[in-house]
Amino acid sequence: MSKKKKIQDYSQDFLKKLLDEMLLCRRFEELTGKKYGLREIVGFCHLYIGQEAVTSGSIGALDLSKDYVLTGYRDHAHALCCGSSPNTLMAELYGKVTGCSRGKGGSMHFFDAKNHMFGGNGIVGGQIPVATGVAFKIRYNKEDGVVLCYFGDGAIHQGAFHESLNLAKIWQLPIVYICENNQYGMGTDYRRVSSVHDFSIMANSYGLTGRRVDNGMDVLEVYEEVKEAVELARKSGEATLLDIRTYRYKGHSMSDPAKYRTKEELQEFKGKDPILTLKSELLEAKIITEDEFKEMDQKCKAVCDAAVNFAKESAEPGLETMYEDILV
Amino acid sequence: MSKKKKIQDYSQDFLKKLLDEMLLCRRFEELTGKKYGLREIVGFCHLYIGQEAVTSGSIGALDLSKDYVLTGYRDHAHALCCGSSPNTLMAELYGKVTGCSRGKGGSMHFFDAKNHMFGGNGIVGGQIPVATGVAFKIRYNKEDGVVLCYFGDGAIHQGAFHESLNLAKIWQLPIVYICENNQYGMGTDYRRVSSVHDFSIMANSYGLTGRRVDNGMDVLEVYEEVKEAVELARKSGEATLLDIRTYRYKGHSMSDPAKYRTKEELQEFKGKDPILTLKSELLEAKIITEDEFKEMDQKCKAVCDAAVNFAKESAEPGLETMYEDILV
Amino acid sequence: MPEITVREALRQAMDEEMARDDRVFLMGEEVAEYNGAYKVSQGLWEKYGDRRVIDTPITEYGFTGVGVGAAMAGLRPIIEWMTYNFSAMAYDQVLNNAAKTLHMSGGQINVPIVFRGPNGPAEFLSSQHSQALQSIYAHIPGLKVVSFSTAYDGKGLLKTAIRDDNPVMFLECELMYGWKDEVPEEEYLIPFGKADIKRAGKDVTLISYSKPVRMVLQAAEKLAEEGIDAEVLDLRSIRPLDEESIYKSVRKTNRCVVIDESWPFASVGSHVAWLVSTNCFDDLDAQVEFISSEDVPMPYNHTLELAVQPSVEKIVKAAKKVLYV
Amino acid sequence: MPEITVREALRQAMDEEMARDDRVFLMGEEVAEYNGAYKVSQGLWEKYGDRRVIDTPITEYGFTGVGVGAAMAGLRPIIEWMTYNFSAMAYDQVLNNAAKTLHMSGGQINVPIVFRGPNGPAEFLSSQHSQALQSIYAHIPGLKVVSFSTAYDGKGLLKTAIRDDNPVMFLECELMYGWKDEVPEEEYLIPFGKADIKRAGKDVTLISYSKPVRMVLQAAEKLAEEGIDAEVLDLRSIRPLDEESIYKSVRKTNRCVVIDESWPFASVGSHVAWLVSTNCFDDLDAQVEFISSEDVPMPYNHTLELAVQPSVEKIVKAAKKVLYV
Ligand SMILES: Cc1ncc(C[n+]2csc(CCOP(=O)(O)OP(=O)(O)O)c2C)c(N)n1
Ligand SMILES: Cc1ncc(C[n+]2csc(CCOP(=O)(O)OP(=O)(O)O)c2C)c(N)n1
Ligand SMILES: [Mg+2]
Ligand SMILES: [Mg+2]
Repeated sequence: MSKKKKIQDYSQDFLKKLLDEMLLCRRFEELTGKKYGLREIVGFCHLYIGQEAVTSGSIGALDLSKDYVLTGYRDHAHALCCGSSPNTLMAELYGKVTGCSRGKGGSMHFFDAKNHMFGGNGIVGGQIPVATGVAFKIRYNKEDGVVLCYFGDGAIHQGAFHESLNLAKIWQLPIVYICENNQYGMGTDYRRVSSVHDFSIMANSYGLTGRRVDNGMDVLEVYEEVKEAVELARKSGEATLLDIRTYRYKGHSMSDPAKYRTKEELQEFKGKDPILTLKSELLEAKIITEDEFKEMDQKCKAVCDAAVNFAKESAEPGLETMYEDILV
Repeated sequence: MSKKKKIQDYSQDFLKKLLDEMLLCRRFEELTGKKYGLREIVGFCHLYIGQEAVTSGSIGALDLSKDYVLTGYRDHAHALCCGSSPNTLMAELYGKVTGCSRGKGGSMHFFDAKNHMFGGNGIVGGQIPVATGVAFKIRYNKEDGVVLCYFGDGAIHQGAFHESLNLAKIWQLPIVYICENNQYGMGTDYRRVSSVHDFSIMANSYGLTGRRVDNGMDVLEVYEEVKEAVELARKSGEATLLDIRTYRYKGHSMSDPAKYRTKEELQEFKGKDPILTLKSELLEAKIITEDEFKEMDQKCKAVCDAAVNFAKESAEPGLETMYEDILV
Repeated sequence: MPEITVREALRQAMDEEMARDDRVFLMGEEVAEYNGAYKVSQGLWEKYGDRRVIDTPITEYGFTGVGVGAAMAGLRPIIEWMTYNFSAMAYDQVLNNAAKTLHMSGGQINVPIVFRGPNGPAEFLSSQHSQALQSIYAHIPGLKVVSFSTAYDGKGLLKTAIRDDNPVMFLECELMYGWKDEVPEEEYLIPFGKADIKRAGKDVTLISYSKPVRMVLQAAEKLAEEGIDAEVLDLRSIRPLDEESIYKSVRKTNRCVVIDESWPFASVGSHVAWLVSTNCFDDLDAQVEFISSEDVPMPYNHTLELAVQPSVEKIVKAAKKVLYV
Repeated sequence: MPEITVREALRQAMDEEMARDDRVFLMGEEVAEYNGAYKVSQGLWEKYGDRRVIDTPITEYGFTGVGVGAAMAGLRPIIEWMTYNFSAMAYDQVLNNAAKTLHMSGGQINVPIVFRGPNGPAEFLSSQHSQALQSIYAHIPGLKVVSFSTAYDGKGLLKTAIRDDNPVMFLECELMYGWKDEVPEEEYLIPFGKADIKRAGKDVTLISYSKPVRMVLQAAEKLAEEGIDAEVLDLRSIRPLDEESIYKSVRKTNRCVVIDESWPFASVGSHVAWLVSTNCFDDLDAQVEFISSEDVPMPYNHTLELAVQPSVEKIVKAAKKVLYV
């Protein structure tokens, strides 16, 4: 059952911000993909294209002065939505010393401590207890924050998930567990490796609320569901598990031809594209015009081009930095 | 809802076997405790006294020519019910070369490969995937067997549990997961560290059947529940999770004074003692007489005394055995 | 003899052993329908089907333990970790069950299992995905630990691993999968515990294993140009270690450099360097040198990444140092 | 100065640091209401309550990761593993998060956390419960690894560990908790990276750390009866390692034995033995000897259990060997 309100019930600024942010994520990653093809960017690189509604809708429900975000290796959009500078992110992809992680982390390890983006973890499931620990700090300090912890449909089977939800419940930790269910863990259809196909029921094992968000391609659906969960966590320290259905248009990483799925399936989801969906709603409600959208898009592209320039012009880390950032 | 049949509906031999077996376990461990007090037996030693209905009732539902048993470190009764010789078990506790594990394993590592008792694991939760692997072998070889995998109320929170149940479901492995819920993990009341207090609901996360067995002190209750689960596994390769309520009369291990629980609670469970319960049922149904019971008990005690003599008279392993049993 | 890739050689080894013994099966993430993350199991699922080539969920602890249990019960699992980096999730199962069940059961139950997957740095993967973790396994009694530097050795050693009745840690390298060399069509096995002289020489012994061996051979060529005749010893199996061959070589050359791409501290490399130091004390004309990766997590930046690892230059320099030239 | 037990010294260290800094908390299995499986945290729960002394479910992976996250966010957790044997469940969190977050974040986020608990064999516990696992942690850059052999050192080093801004692996020993020595009432700290000469001598350097140091001192007394004057160096911190003090001692005595209760292969002990071998090559009058535990899982039988471990006799024999007597 949709919790989405009528489009007129949202502030126009908020709606435009969501659209702008999703566009920025999309353009940033398209350019990343292009530069990867030119071998300017290298390594494991997991694009988020298609899933933008999840980060924008969920992080849109946060107050990052007190809330936190932790995720896996498919982390570009999370950092962008937390407000990280596209320049430092692109520089990170280029392995430059001006990168958010000084060229040490690359695509999988975006961090932006100031904006409460706490990574960027390459071990499937490894971030789940860590994010739970950040929520522990909030409760310990009697702060008012909430943690969003993202992981994939593949990650949910890791023991780390089970252990963390139990801890979150018994200690009443303010955290929202978001399964970004893009339906594939690498080449594996989640149905092939999952006993149940609606992960939200797993919350019952921990006395927590679980909800499945069927249309995770709709940023406002995501926003409403996450907002409710964030409010619950903030108010009562009760965690929620969300199984958000989404889709990645690209392969798992740059080297994956994604032969395990049909063109039709891909097309079906492209038909529900989060950016196009919101755009047409805003056009219809006359909140933006086609020209304004184009302008917005041009600006996003320009920001991304500038980020590439920044990255290219930045210096490589010096050899001496090899021994830095290992111990404080 | 009790599945237990009328006492007359069970074969007398079967009922007497259960009583005899529980008595043997009880006397074996009482003697173990005594010898531990004399420092003839040493190390971590976890007595099962009070929980006998669980092993006898569950292993009573097996055919050990094709079925298997794996458990944790509280493993004396499991081995005895699998038919291991009290002599070799006692010798193991004495660290003798005639012990089931040649004096290398001690109390926590009883193994009896011939009788399909596959240990005896000291790492809480570690045996759960291993037992699942034994069930994998059964399915792989298209055999007819079933595995009983035992673990405690403390162990259920380990990620190993979650990962294993998912694997058992997606691969249709013939296994019964038995949570021996004696209500304490060491000094911790399970309610203090568990989000839910009825673990059987955790089966839902894996599309499996879960059942809580409220009176795990009654060997026939346990037998019926496990029999049903074993039949299901054997027939359809569908696993079951059982949360069996039981109680240990002694502390967690020999060094635990068990101050975390009340005398009243202990008394309450002693009032439901599995041996006394079955005994009085059999007396009432005139299946045994008081004299026959005494005789049975004398025989069990004699077997245990003989086991101690065997153990004491056995040789220590020679120094050269240190380098044995490390690689085949 | 046909030249084939390491990837193909490993695939052949598994294929032949699976054909030979129905108890052998392959299990891991993406090994079946996807043909392996690095395509090492290409075609095996098609040939052997769901029963014997099995995709798992991402649950390293769970499926590693399942492998151990299946092996205890008489099967002969090959467990693929997508990379050894992820094996850290399953370390307990290896340490406490695979390596110890034979011992804890007083010899009743052995664990014939092979753990395999790429180990050590590839390229551009940063610190969680570029770790050479052999030392934390080589530390454990009850395991065998095996590596290789050619397709030929890889095939022969993997077949031996699959037939071994003990747990074997089999170390591969992503960057080696495309390397090629001659592999005979006839069946062969390579025993564990035998190091291989990859280049005979008399002036200095260069000891290495796994991927760095190729670089060590290049360094030996460089040294040859300067008139230095290096012997290159490829350890292949680390546990059991062929101490005899090591000492024989060093007693001939009286100089030794050990090269290992893992971190230095408490490593396979420093252990071998120590063994040489103490057992050839009277034969050594110079201290033993040890080239490892730098003692740092791996950076993403490629210049740093390369600088962190052993290199031909570092090896040449170390060889000259022990030769006092 | 009052004599107190190691147990009490460690408790004091935690108590003082908790009193000093509200960000410090203790988390682990049975640390609170049960006062610790080995009673190291006796009384802390009563004093500091549920907020700061926290019992966990048996989920090493989970609560270790929670500790890491809490540390990343500014708290200063002390994570107690009931024993280091169980830390194998959490190895990934230590390797891939505790040790690497500072690096992966380019210096943005440090992880001030202490992992502590008993390590190494106690008595009669068989192979899963009697492991000295420091080598698999000492291998990892990004960690500090610290041990001690007296209550005095234990207290001073644990306080330093709690104040350190990096992840620290703090190694205790069950059998040492009851050991007693003098500990001042005034506050003191012991810096990392400083080995301690526990007995000065001139004939041979005996290097050890953790529980075996006491046995090494007994061996030194035995040697003294035979006129051999041994210097006993307690490394205390393993990472960072005080190489300077090691070499200084060996350059004085020209002989060295390293004693470590872990397995030999790729161990802290063999690494130190290697460092001495190569860095004191010109100073050594004999090969370096290394006494470790035997390369086997620990048997339950006590005779075997003792035979597996280092002993006064083995140390004396090794010392005499390097002295050629
Ligand atoms: C512990 C671990 N195992 C395996 C991998 C390799 N790996 C990286 S991503 C991935 C698939 C994860 O799928 P999912 O959780 O659905 O996330 P998605 O990539 O779809 O966002 C795998 C198997 C890893 N990084 N860590
Ligand atoms: C991984 C691991 N963590 C901790 C321990 C220490 N430990 C041994 S038994 C135990 C309590 C287990 O309780 P439960 O699972 O309820 O089993 P019970 O002892 O009640 O039979 C603990 C914490 C261990 N052996 N292994
Ligand atoms: Mg996915
Ligand atoms: Mg219990």
